[in-house]
Order: sequence, then structure tokens, then C-alpha cells
Amino acid sequence: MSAGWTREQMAARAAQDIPDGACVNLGIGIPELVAGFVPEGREFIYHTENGLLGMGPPPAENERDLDLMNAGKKYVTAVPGAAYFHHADSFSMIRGGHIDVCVLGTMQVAANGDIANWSTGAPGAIPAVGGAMDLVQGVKRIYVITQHTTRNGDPKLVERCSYPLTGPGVVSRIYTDLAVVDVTDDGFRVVELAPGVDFEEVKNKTGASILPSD
Amino acid sequence: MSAGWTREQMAARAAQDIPDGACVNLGIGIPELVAGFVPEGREFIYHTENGLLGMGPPPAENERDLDLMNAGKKYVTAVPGAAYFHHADSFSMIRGGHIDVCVLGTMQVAANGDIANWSTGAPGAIPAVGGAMDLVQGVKRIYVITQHTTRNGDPKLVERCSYPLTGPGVVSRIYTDLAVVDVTDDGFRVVELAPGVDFEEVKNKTGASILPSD
Amino acid sequence: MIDKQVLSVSEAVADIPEGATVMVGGFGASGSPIELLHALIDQGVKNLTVINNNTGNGEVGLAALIGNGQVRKMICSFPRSSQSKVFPQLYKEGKIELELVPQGTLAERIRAAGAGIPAFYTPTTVGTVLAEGKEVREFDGRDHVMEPWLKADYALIKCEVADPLGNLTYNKTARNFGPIMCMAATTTIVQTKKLVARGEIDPEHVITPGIFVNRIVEVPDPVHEDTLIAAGRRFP
Amino acid sequence: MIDKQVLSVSEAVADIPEGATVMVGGFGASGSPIELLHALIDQGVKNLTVINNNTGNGEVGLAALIGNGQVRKMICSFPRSSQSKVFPQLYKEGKIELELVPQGTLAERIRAAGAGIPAFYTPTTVGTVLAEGKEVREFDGRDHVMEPWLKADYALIKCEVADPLGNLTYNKTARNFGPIMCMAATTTIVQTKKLVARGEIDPEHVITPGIFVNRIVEVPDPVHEDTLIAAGRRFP
Repeated sequence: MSAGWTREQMAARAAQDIPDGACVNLGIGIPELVAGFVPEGREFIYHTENGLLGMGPPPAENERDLDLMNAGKKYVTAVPGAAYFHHADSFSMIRGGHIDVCVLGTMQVAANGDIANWSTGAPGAIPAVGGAMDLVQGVKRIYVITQHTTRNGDPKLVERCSYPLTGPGVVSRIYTDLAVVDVTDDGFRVVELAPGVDFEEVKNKTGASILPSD
Repeated sequence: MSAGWTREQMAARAAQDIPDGACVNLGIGIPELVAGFVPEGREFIYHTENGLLGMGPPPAENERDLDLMNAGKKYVTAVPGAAYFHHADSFSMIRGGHIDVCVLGTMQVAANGDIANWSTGAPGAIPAVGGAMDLVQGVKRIYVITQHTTRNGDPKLVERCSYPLTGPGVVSRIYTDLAVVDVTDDGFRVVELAPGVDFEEVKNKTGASILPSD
Repeated sequence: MIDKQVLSVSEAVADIPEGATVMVGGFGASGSPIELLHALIDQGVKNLTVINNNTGNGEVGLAALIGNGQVRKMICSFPRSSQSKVFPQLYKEGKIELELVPQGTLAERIRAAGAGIPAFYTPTTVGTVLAEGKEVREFDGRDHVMEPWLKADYALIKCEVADPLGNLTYNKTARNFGPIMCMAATTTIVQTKKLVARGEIDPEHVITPGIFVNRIVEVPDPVHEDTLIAAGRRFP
Repeated sequence: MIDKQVLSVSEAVADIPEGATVMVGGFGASGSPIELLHALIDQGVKNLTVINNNTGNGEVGLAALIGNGQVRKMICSFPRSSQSKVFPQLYKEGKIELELVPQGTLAERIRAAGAGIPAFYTPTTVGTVLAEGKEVREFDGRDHVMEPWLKADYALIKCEVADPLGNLTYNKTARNFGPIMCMAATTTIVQTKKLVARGEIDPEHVITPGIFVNRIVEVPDPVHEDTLIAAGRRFP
């Protein structure tokens, strides 16, 4: 039995930190799972950058509307009280600081809050940025959900990102399979350890100095 | 019997120069009269900068909608095919060069196309500019309708404006009670004389050199 | 369930503090949030900076707020009209400040604040006294001036229909500055003629999405500035 | 009476010349004007610069236009996806140029073009490789990059309902880039699912006012990119 949190548990843990009534933008992958774990008594409003506030869950396959997609180009629904708008208005919400929380996946995140999640920078790769750079600069709080290490065991929490940055110094908090980690003025600091995980393990698997919880 | 055009005739003459299908913004005063003289077979769409495209004539007093005004704060109507929008969108139409013609009144217009129609610059006067500076910079063609001289007989077509400018070098054509006058690279040039008016009279009442029509 | 309704106009404006910058929707009489303005007069806060296209008319609404000595500075495009007496008088007496901004630049500066754009370039005012002191820069062979965003602490807005999430629709040309001011203020307070249940506004017809709205108060039969003035009313 | 209707998609795109810059509405499959794109393939013009959020999918629509060798350069935010093969292949072979623009900056540059704003400042890309070569400037203690407007000669847009004046409504998230691209192109060509008489669209519900539209062609049963791809279709 491996210790630590599953993907669902990471998402559920992140959801705990989102306040009632928040406008939330969820990235592709594990972040999408957050919508399944809204704490009792809270309501989140989901923004998708292609022009919808009030995004609902995916429809049944036979109830798809081909004109109703999310930013990941998956079919979605709209909840009662939703609103449609064009792309410039949608990114005004993002850039103008109106979205409360953005939960993103990442390739790397650094101890100073830098995030690299759009490109490996490998020669010949086709660069594709989408709305990532707008989100990290514009949304009030940037949360990251990610495995603590890559499949090869390389740390994803690092002293300095080796991949091209999406944005400098923007990440507030990181939810990994091993721990919840804050980006502080003193660098990474553990907020909470997953069940069966001790600080030594987190420290060993982190590519930067990291402080234990108080 | 005084020679020259009446206010209505000046407006009707200006209307002749507006092409079918044009989006038109009419200033307060004589320019408003243009809407009453649309040439047979043409249709103009009226823009009012407070947020309506497709402005119609004033309503009967008992049919007023208190939420339907024009930029001059008079009650108006909306024609079939009209659209409402907010102020930033409305001035995008203006600044972005989407309005074909703007017809304005003026205090002075200069031989180089400068216009001064917002302020006398007198000490103690309360400055009020509204949308005038946006209109003269943004609309494709700026037409001016004005009496050729002030009530005191001072020329309103001048070599250089003495009042503070609304915008430099923006006016295309001027419709006065005496003549239609173009602003050309060589300065003012008469395009057409009003009935009973000769070029000498226009020349004498113009505060800048002016060329006769070809 | 999210519910942004507050039960009275006085509650809605209660926390606006001394020295706040307040955007007030409306263009002349249309769209002016008279009930919110009168509640602000009753509340009594002073030293406000107010952003509106005009300066109010007669002795009600915005003109009454100014006349009551609560406004230190007006930012507007057209501070006088045939029915505005209060601001012109105070301005001539040197008792109130004025920042004059062309109407389109005013709208765009407000929109920029809401959109996270700290500055932009516009051809408006180039070659005029209103460009004095501003940075001028050439793009595509034409001069433009740089203009900064214009933010506010509060916005007071009147709309037609609202839902508890803060989605709004407006009525005709009363829309004017409403949607952009909702975007540009830290706290947006809206009086609505009608408050409907969530889901009753078609998502295609929402003009201001709820993300831009903080408080909604229902005022079912709002007074209109022109009607008050015609009746010779004054406030307070 | 103003009537912007043209009778066929081929007539609608007939005059697009060699080397034109063309904005193409749509975000992925939703809102993609497939019939106009296929008409442009039939028309055959080459050397185009195309502005779209993506680069098309499968071998239909925008991807087919690219695959047909008609596009010299793409300006977009996300040029690859699981279903995009055509652009990635040509890009790797060095046969097509790419200008990568973050999605929000892309939208704002397009909107700026339509609004007569030649440049603006945004925090997006600050501190990244995409800010290289751009002017950086501090406002309110934070760095921002300057971005220029992005204009086009033509825009190809899909909408839901149009009237002969060019007033448009859209369907759900198919709205995306439509309204701002209509503003930013010299000539805007729209395919509409339904063409209604003047006055049938409520003036409160118009999303794109007719002033931004030049030509309308009715395409009552538009194909959808995803449906074509699922059916294994390719064009031409």
C-alpha cells in the first residue's frame, strides 16, 4: 500500500481551501476533479475562459450541445444563473482580478512561486500557451495540484524552474500526493502531510529547501 | 429678402453628401435637422454615443420612455433593427473608425481642418467636452454645419482657430448659410454657392483665404 | 446558495467610507441610481471623489449629493447642462475640484480598470489642451496619448432585472456606463427594478455577469430624475 | 433599405485576395465557420495570414485550409491539440510560420483594433520568454508589457441569428471570438444559421451591432467540425 493522497483526495483537499461563493477556474487534468468535491454548504461558480460563467458538469452523451464547450474543448453544461460572453470580456474577468481562485496542473513550481506549465522548451516542440499566462497573472489566488515528483522520480517542486516560465512568483499553495505546501517568503513550507507520509519523505522528494509546518 | 440657405436648407444640402447605408452621428443643433432630409432612396443609420445604433425620431410626449434618450439628453425612439450597447462599446464604434459621417456644429473651423467647438477658453468658464474630441478623431468624415459668421459678423471660417481646439485637421467639408466649402490641401475651397450669393461675399465673410470652385 | 441581495438601500451603502472614490452610473437622467444616491446623502459620508459622465441635474440625485457638500472632486466629461446648477455654482466658488475627461476616454479608462489594463493609447485629445502633460506617442504614423485606467472603491448602478448571483440586464439607453462601472469598482452596489430567481435571466441575455456585482437591492418603482425635477422636488 | 445579405458562401468570399490577413472565428470546433472556410478553399487564394485561437482539427475547416497550402502564417494561442495534425506537420517541416500569442492578449489585441486603441499594457507574459523583445513598463509597482492592436482585412464568423442590417446573436460558447473579430476586420463576412427580418432581434439582445458586419450569408444547417471528424470526412 502506497502512502499519500490519490488524485481525488488531492482535489478534495484543494476544494477545502476555496471559500463559499468563489469564482473558480479549473485547469485541465486533476484540477477538473475539484468540482466533484465541493464542501457541504459551499457553492463555487465555475468560469471557463472560452466564455461561460456558471459551467456545469459534462452532459450525457446524447444531451451534448455542440456549441457548449469548455476551455479544454470538452462538452459541458450551464447551470441556472449562468452567463455567456465573448473572449475579451472573459479575459477581462481573468486579467482584471475578478476570478478568486485558479487551480492548475504543472510541470514545475519553484520555491519563489514561479510556475512552468506550458512548454518544455525542447527544440522542435510546437509551443502552445492558451490562456495559462493570463490566468497566472490575473487570478487572485493560484493553486497548483500536482504529483510531488515526475514518473521518473524527479522533483516537481524545485529551487528554480528549468522549463520556461508561465509566470514568475504567482503560486500561493501546492497540493501534491504527499503534502499541502505553501509558497512563503521563506520558500516552501509544509502545511499538512498526507496520511502515512512524514516530513523526511517530502523533504527528500523536494528539489528545494522546504520547511516543516509550525 | 436675405440671400443664402436657411438652417433647414443647410441640413438638406449636407444630407445630399451622405451615402446610402451610412452610419451617421449628428451633433446638437442644426446637425440634428439632417435626419429630416434623407434623400429619396437612401437610408442612414443613426448612432448616438450614449449607447444606441438605430435612433429614430422623437416620440410624442405621451409616448416617452424615460430610459430612451440621445446624447443631447432628449427623448428619442429606436427603429426596427436597432441595438443597445454600453459606453465603451459605443465609443469603440467612434474611435475605431466604424461611424461613416459625423455632422457637427462649431464655433470656428480653420483652413487646415482644425475645429474648435467645445470651449471658448474664457477664464472662469466651466469646461465641458463630452464626446466631441472622440468624434472628431474617430469618425471617418467630419462635416460641419454652421452659419458663415457669428451674430456679430465675425467669420467662423478662419485661418487659425483662436478658441481651444477640439481636434486638429479633422474637418472635410463645411455647410454654411452661404456656401459649401471644402477643406483642401490648399485651404478652403468653395464647392457650391447658395442661391443669390456670389463668391465675393463668401470671400469677404471668410477669415482666411478661400478659393473659388473650379 | 449565493445570494447577494441586501434588504435596503441604506444597508447597501452603509460602509462607504470618508474619502472613497465612487462611480455613479447613468448618463444624464437615464440610468441614474437615485435611490442609492439619496441613501448616500442620508448616510452622510464626505470628501468623496465621484465619477459620472455629468454632475447631476436640479437638486436631486447626484446634484443633491454634491449640493450637500459630500463631494470633494468630480471626474466627468460634461459637468454642466441646462438643468445643472449645483456643480457650476460650487465650481465657480472654488469649492469643488474637476477632472475633465473626454467621454470616450472616460469610458475606456473605466473599462481598462475592469479589464486589468493599466494604460492604453488613444488619438482622442491629441493636439488639444486636454493632452497637455500627457505622454504622446506615434503609432502607424499618427499621434496618440497615453491614458491610465480609472478605478473606484464603489460603484452605484441602476439596472432593470437582477438575479441573486448578480447577473444584470438594463433598459434601453439606461445601460450606458453600468456594465463598465460594475467591472471597475472594488464593491459594486446595484439597485434593480426587479429581482428574479436564479435561472430566470437567459444566459444569452445577461449584460453584466454576476462576477462583477457585490450587492443587490430591489427598488421596484424607482423615481426618475426628470420626473422629480419636473415636480420641483429637492433632496434631502 | 440596407440589406447585407449575399446569396452564397462562394460569393461571400470571392474577393479575398492573395496575401490577405483573415480572422477566423471559433474556439476549437465551437463557432468555426466551416462553410465559409470550405468556400475559401474552393476559391483557392494563397499566402494568407490567419488569426484563430487554434489551427483546426482533422482535415476539414481551418485545418483543411492550412493543409491545402493556402496559409503562410498562423497567429494563435494554442496551435496543437489531440485532433490537430495538419498544422503541426507543416510547422515541423518549416512550411508555415507561427506567431504565438497568449489567449487573453490575443483577444484584447483584437478588441483594441476594433476600438481604435493602437496599443495597451498587460501583465500577461511578464517574466517569460514570450515577453522577449517587448517593451516592459511599470504601472502601480508592477511590470507590464506593451501589446499592439491586431487588425485583419477580413473576418469569417459564424453566428446563430442575423438580420439584414448585420445585427447578430450567437449560440452559447460559440460566441467566443465572434464579436471582437467582427469589430477588428475591414470586411466582416458572417454565416448565419437563421436570417430574420429587420426588427425581429430584440435590440437589448443584439450581441454584435450591424455596424461591424458587411456581408451575411444564410447557412441553415451548418456542419460541425466534430461531426465531420467523427464521420472521417476530409475536405476538399
